[in-house]
Amino acid sequence: MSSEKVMELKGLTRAFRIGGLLTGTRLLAVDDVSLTLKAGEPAILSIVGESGSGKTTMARIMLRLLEPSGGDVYIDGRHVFAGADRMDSHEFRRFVQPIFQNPFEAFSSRKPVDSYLYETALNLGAAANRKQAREVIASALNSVGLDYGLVEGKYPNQFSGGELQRISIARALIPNPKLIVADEPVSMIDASLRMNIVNLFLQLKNERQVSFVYITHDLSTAYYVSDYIAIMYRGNLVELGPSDAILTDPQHPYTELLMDSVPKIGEKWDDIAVLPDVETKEYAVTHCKFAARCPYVRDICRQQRPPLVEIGPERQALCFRPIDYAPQTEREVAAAGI
Amino acid sequence: MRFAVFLLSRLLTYVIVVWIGMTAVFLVPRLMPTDPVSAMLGRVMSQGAFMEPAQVEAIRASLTASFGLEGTLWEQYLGFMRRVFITFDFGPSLAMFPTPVSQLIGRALPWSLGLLLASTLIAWVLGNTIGLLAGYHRLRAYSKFLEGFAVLVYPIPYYILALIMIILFGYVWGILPTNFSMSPMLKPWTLDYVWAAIYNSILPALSIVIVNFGWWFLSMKALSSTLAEEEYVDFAKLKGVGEGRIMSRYVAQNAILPQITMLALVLGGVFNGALITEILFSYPGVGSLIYSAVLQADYNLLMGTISLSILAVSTATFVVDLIYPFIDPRIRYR
Amino acid sequence: MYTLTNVKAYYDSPRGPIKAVDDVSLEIRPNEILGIAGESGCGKSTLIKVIYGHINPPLRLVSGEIRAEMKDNGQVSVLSAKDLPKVWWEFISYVPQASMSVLNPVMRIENQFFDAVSRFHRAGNREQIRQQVADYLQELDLPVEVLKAYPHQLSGGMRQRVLVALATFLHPQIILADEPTTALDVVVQRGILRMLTRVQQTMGNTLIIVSHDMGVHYQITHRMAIMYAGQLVEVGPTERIFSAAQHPYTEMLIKSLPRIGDHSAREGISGRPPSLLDPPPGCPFAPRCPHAMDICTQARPPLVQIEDDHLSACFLHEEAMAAAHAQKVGAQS
Amino acid sequence: MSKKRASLLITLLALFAMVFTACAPAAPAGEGAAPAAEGEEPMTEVGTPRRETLIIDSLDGRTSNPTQFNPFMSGTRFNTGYHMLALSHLWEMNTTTGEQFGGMAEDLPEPLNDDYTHFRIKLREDLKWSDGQPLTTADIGYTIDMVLNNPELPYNGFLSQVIDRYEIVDDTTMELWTKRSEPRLSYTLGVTVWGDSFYIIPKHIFENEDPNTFMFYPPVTSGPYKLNDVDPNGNWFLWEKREDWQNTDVGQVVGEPKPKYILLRFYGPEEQRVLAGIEHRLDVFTDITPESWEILSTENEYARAWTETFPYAALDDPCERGIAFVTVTPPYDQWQVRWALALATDIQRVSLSTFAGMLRVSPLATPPITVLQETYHKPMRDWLTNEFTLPDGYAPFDPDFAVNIAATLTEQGIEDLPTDEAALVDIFGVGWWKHDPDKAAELLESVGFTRDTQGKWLKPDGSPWTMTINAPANFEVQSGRLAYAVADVWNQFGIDVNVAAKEGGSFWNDWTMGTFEAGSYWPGCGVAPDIWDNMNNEWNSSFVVPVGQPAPGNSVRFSDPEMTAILDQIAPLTSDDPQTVELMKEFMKEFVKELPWLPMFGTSKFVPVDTYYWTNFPSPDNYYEGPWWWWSLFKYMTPHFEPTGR
Amino acid sequence: MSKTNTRLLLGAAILAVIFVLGVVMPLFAPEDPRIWNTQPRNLKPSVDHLLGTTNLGQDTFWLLAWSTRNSLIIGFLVAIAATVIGVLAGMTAGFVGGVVDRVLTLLMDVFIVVPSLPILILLASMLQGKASIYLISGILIIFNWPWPARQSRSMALSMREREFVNTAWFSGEQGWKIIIREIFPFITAWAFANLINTVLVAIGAESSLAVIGLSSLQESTLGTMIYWALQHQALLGRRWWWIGAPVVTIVVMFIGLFLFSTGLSERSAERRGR
Repeated sequence: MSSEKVMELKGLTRAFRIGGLLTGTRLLAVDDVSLTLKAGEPAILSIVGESGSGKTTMARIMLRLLEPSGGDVYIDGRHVFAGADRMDSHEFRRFVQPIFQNPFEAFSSRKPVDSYLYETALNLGAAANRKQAREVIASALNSVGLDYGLVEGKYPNQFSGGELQRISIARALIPNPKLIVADEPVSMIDASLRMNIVNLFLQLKNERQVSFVYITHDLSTAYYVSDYIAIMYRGNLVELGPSDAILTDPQHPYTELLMDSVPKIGEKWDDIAVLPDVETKEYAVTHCKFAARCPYVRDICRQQRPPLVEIGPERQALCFRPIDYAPQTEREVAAAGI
Repeated sequence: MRFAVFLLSRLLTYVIVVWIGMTAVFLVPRLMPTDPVSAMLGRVMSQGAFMEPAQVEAIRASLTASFGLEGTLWEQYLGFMRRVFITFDFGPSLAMFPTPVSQLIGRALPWSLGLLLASTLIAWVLGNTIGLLAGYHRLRAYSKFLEGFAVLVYPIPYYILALIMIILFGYVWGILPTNFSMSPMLKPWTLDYVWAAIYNSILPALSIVIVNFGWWFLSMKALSSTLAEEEYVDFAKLKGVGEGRIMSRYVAQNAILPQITMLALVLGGVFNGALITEILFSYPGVGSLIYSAVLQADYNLLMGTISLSILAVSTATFVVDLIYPFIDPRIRYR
Repeated sequence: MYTLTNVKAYYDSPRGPIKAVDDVSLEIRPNEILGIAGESGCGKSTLIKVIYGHINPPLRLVSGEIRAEMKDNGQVSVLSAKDLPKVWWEFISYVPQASMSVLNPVMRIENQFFDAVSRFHRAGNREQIRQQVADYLQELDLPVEVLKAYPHQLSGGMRQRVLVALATFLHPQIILADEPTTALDVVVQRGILRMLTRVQQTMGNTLIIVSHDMGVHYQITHRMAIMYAGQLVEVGPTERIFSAAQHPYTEMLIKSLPRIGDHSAREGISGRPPSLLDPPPGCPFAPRCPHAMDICTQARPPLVQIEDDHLSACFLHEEAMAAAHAQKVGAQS
Repeated sequence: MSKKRASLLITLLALFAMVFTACAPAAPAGEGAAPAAEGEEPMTEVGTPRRETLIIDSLDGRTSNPTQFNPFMSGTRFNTGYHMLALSHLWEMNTTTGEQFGGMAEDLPEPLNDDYTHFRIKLREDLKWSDGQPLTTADIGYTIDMVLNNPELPYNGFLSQVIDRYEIVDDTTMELWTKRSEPRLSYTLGVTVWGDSFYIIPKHIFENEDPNTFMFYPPVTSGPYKLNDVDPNGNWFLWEKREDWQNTDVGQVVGEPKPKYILLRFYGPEEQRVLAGIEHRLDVFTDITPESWEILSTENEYARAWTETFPYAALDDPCERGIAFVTVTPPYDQWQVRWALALATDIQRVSLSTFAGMLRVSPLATPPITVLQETYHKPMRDWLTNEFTLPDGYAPFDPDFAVNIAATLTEQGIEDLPTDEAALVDIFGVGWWKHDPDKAAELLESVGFTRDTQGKWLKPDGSPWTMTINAPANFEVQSGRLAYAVADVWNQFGIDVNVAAKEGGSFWNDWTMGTFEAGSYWPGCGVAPDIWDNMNNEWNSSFVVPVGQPAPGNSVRFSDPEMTAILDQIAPLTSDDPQTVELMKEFMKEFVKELPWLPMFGTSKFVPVDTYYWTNFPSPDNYYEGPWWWWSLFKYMTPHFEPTGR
Repeated sequence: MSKTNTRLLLGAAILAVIFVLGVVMPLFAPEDPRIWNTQPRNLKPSVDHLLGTTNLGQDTFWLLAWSTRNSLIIGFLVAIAATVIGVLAGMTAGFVGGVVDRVLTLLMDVFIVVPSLPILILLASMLQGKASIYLISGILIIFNWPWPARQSRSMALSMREREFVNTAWFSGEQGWKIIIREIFPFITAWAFANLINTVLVAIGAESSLAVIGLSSLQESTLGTMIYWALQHQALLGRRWWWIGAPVVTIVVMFIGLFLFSTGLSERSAERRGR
């Protein structure tokens, strides 16, 4: 591996226009996010946030399906979108593979599912001919607990969602990628079967040395599976750190709220949560986007944008509270080192 | 402000579309093998008069001048565009020289408009209402029967359908006039005059209604039977909302959107007149004007009528785009 | 107040009946929150339909009895399944899944509101109803402006709160909520669940909530029914279900959930639920059950009382074994 | 479900079939359709008493500019009754004899010199315009001045070529000098066939107007009728008899017109016109198909065709139909090719396909109308049969056409056909060229044509012989059908023939420009024994211009010195000179040698009338005029019509 | 399930009959039925002449078979060409985007806005000389491609967003392969339905042109058959077998195509539902 970083995001920004050509408002779906996933030990990084937090936009940028409006994305230390050392698409696809949210959407209903497996194996250099490909595929299916014979020649509607998602993962494994970006891979899957998929990630991380970016709104599976967690809110990365640290000691008030809201077993809710009324407004504010809902809010939160504060080893939070609401004169752009 | 920008860009497309359409209108008749001047000469000479070649050329020049066909194609084009966009004057009709085209259209247009507006709207309302019922009750027998009827009537060539109606209504039963005639006793726009106009238009209108009904019915039925399966319709049932209200507010209001778009297009087409209807019922509308323009290679008249319908249809689509957000709250000016 | 006795409700399909609700008996009590849990395709949504009395082809009530007691001004009338549509919204109401598609996209919220409630407001014209609705929304901390809005102008959470308000406006005695928070974020979900429980507490009526999320059940329900392949496999107080689940399926369901702060390995339930068209003979869970015995593939375990108010259907319980045996003997003699 | 659906469809189909057959036996009682109740005066749709109104089919269809009556504007319509009833001419022609007589003029023009360039014209006394003003030579003078002084008027070109100057002697006398010798001045400025463009206009109205823009509405008329009202939509024109009809040429020549009102009415396509006829809403038809006549005759017992028996049509229309070629375009520039096409034509089949055999054949360049058939066809029949041969001695003429087609028709169930040959020749014509494909093939092969394996003809250069026949679309139904019928037989013969149905504009454009191969045109016209005017126009080689330039005459662009020489020989002769006809026969002999166009049939016009309200229409038994309702001469028929009193 | 099959089967059966009539029967025609006066005129239907003879001495049944064949040729030629051109243009616009998209979209809009009938009449009258059925088809194609183009453009735009397209990209597939293997299978079903509709539109348009005498009148199509029958007053003259044959054939053909296409769409809807 040539680089120390499997993946790096620098000041990543993505704006969408809503409304007319000249008058539309700009919506920052991803607002100045920096993140690094180090090489060496494979890791699972969870990006957690509610819908509209920008996590899916980020996933699509990491997968090259969307171009950023600002900032850079590096995979294996090389530019993804621009630059002389730009990774070509062939290399990119051997290095990074996706798992999509809806397994039924991820495969065309008009094609046998295994055709994707063959295409992947033959196109991305995992196999030289169909016979070899068959072996590669069979082994990939094996690692996700499926038998080639059960998959061969079948169409997506002949599988359950869980099975399809496994096939999806098997396909992603075929080129032996270093990074798999999984965008809400279990949200369409029955709760009782989710753990099977999530456990696969853990297993593959260890067996196949694959790193994962696991994008989810489900904090409990994120905690269960990941080494690092990034919490997103309205396009901002509000908190980042090792999963244990974040969950035992959340620093951002939003992380707290999120954790409180997970319906846990063995611990009942007491208080009443504050729900936002009009969500889109928050994208446009220049101060802290969480200020309106924050129980610890002070005046400064409504005036300034909070800095990304280093609060510990590999930990950052986008909040004034850890620095005692000290106003920032110069904004520190902290490159998070994980 | 957002609206203004939308309006502006939409207006630009509108103008470009109209411009391209008009240019085509200008060019197509000029590609016709017929030269109206020669045609006129031919007609004069076929009636027995004969002339020396020099004389023929003299007449040719004077006809060319009086028909506004002088100059290069480009000069004619500029003149044409000026006329279309600035004065909307298409010059004199060639076959009915020197009656101005605008006057001919002006005389024919009210008839076409009256006939087609009324019959189109009636067909639209009927087709959509019955189509809605049939689509909502798509499993019931009457729905299938109506669909069968529509499928059966819709493909009958219009000419045949109209002739059958003429024979039945005008001849076998003798209850409706089979072609257009207004008595000179009637003063324009008195009650009797209007009544006579309506009476004269019943049969052509009915034939249009029957044919269009099939189309509206079939499309509405398809739309509403899909919509009847929407979750919000189900939920409305669970809310205990009455069937009538479900049909009107939940199914119809959603199904009607594409139908309104189509209606606008069709209403724009009203300016074309109804060609075959008008020929068959000797109805004095734009359709028969277009037909006679083609028969007589009447450039100016052709360009006038076709320009009018291009303008009308593109204006109709333009207007639909503008009013659509009022009909469908989900749509914003993009 | 509302009982289902041996209810079978099947969908007719060309390939035979789909046994979505297969011999379910359930008692629904006043002033409780009853949770119905199970994987997708286990028939829980159909059960809700049956309870609601929304039984239209191809769904068919094959056998069994539905008996509801409706209290109206102190009088009690008894309703059967086919009477229910007449008292929808007034006696029994329904909160659908929080999807965009349950609301008519081209109608303002208030009109959709009125459609449901106006026919029951004997006293009062439109203006008065509007006022009452507005007051009620305020009571539930909802902005009154939503009434003027179109569905697409509201967030998913807001839409769902409006639907809850809609369903509870007439103070029905039973509220059915079918996956009311699926596809919503946890924070919003929490708010909505709070709202539902608050309403239930104030009105003292019955809330039946269907969810595949055991966490949700744990948080708000009083009693739970676990459904599998069209049958109830366990019914009991929520506390007891979570502390001492009796059925292996329930147990696995609970165990499959990760908990924050607990990194121990968790396993999902392997295999997939059986087809309702052609369920396996015997216990439908047997193919996936780690404790499956021979008998499980031959006979269907009856739902038997294990403890006070706690029922389970599994041959691991002696009571069940005995009951099955008795049945068999009875059949032989 | 499936059975239900299928049975539903079958029921609906049956229903449709019923509707369909319901309209087939549409045969209401002929009289029942009369519009009025018992005892009540029947009224027309325009509010005139039906028994005082004659309703005539409008030939031109709907008129979009119904209030344009300035006769010198190019877009003015005349078949709306205008020139039939309201415009008098100086000279008119009797359609039964083909002789001209004075209309507004007292007599034919009196030549004052031997060159025929100076004439005296005398008007009738007491002529008046419909507004009561006297109609005098001043009006004629004004008309000439106005046309000559306004070069934009389309008629200017012609008139300025003819008229040099005039002098008014008194109110009824004037003298006229022409620019060229005009032995037939009454032909040039008077009516021969349909009408004439020399319309006299009222000076007192026009002198205050710009003739280029003046619409002349309502028109002040010189004929016996004046305009009562028009449909603003152009579907009808109501003409009313002038109180002072004595002050018109018709009143003075024939007498009082009988119908108080004449309604020119356009009912729409042919189906509609036939239906109107069945319901007695139309008294005079202008031009329908034999099929329509068949329907009309069975549904309306009062309907009368021109002849009471087969062929029902009037056969004396003054232009004959056939296939014309541009004779400078190969391969039609060779007489062998033209003759081969003639011999490849099964004329009987063409006749049956075109008008079910109700046609009179003509091998000559002049129409086989009664007058001309007696003058040319019959006298030349012997020559055609016994003397005329192709250069190789082949005798192409078949005199037995009439007998043969009569036999075929009898076989098909046509009754009442005469049996003697002379009578059959009167109906079907003197004969035509043989149908001899072998001889045709021989002629073609003699000029290098070959046949491919499938029997298709190849041109001498080896390319397939394809031919496009121009045909009028939606007008002149006989010519249209003839084109298809000929294409049908020539296709059989192995030529790839394709019919181009052309709208009026491009049809005539092709004709004058010579931009066609073959066409169903009618360059053979004539009404009186002196057909020089027509023949000269069509065949004088001095009119030949290159293809692509408008031809002033001779549109087939045929140059033959002998034919032109004969025509030039006839030119200075007067009509009544016996040499005229004799020389014309020589011309015909030259013509058949070359066959520069292929005449086939005289024109059969189905011009039935309904005798329910009006009678005494002209007929072969009552032959005071020909049935040319749309001609200028119609006004001279109006005094003959009699109301039935119904 | 049963319902769909009924529709589909009934539609297919009707189409099969039409197909036999229009494609197979002409092969057995004893003579070219277009040629006039080969038979006695105006015979009523009998054993010798199943549908009688026309006023022009043609055998109506064989003429009908011949006409049906030509109408089918027009219908399918126009439908296939318009659909193919439309789909190609629409896909190009949708996938290439940018200027190409804008120009193509504008072109589609123009063709949709310009009233087709007058232009059609104009063109037909221009081409009258050589108005073979192929030229008529050509004119009809010009006016029928923009609708499928518009549709397939918007389909291309939405298909671009479909997740499995991304899966295919991550499977290492190239652009054009994605179009062929991923997008086309979805467009084909729709394109087929469009094709069937266009068949109807084309046959209908040709017959209306024919009725006013603007089609290729020497060729026999169902439209020109009606034209000649009307010209010879078959309707008023009660020669129902002549005028009725093409009309009933058009109606039946429409019903067949309608049943077939709705049956197909219902079946694919059912498939998706499963």
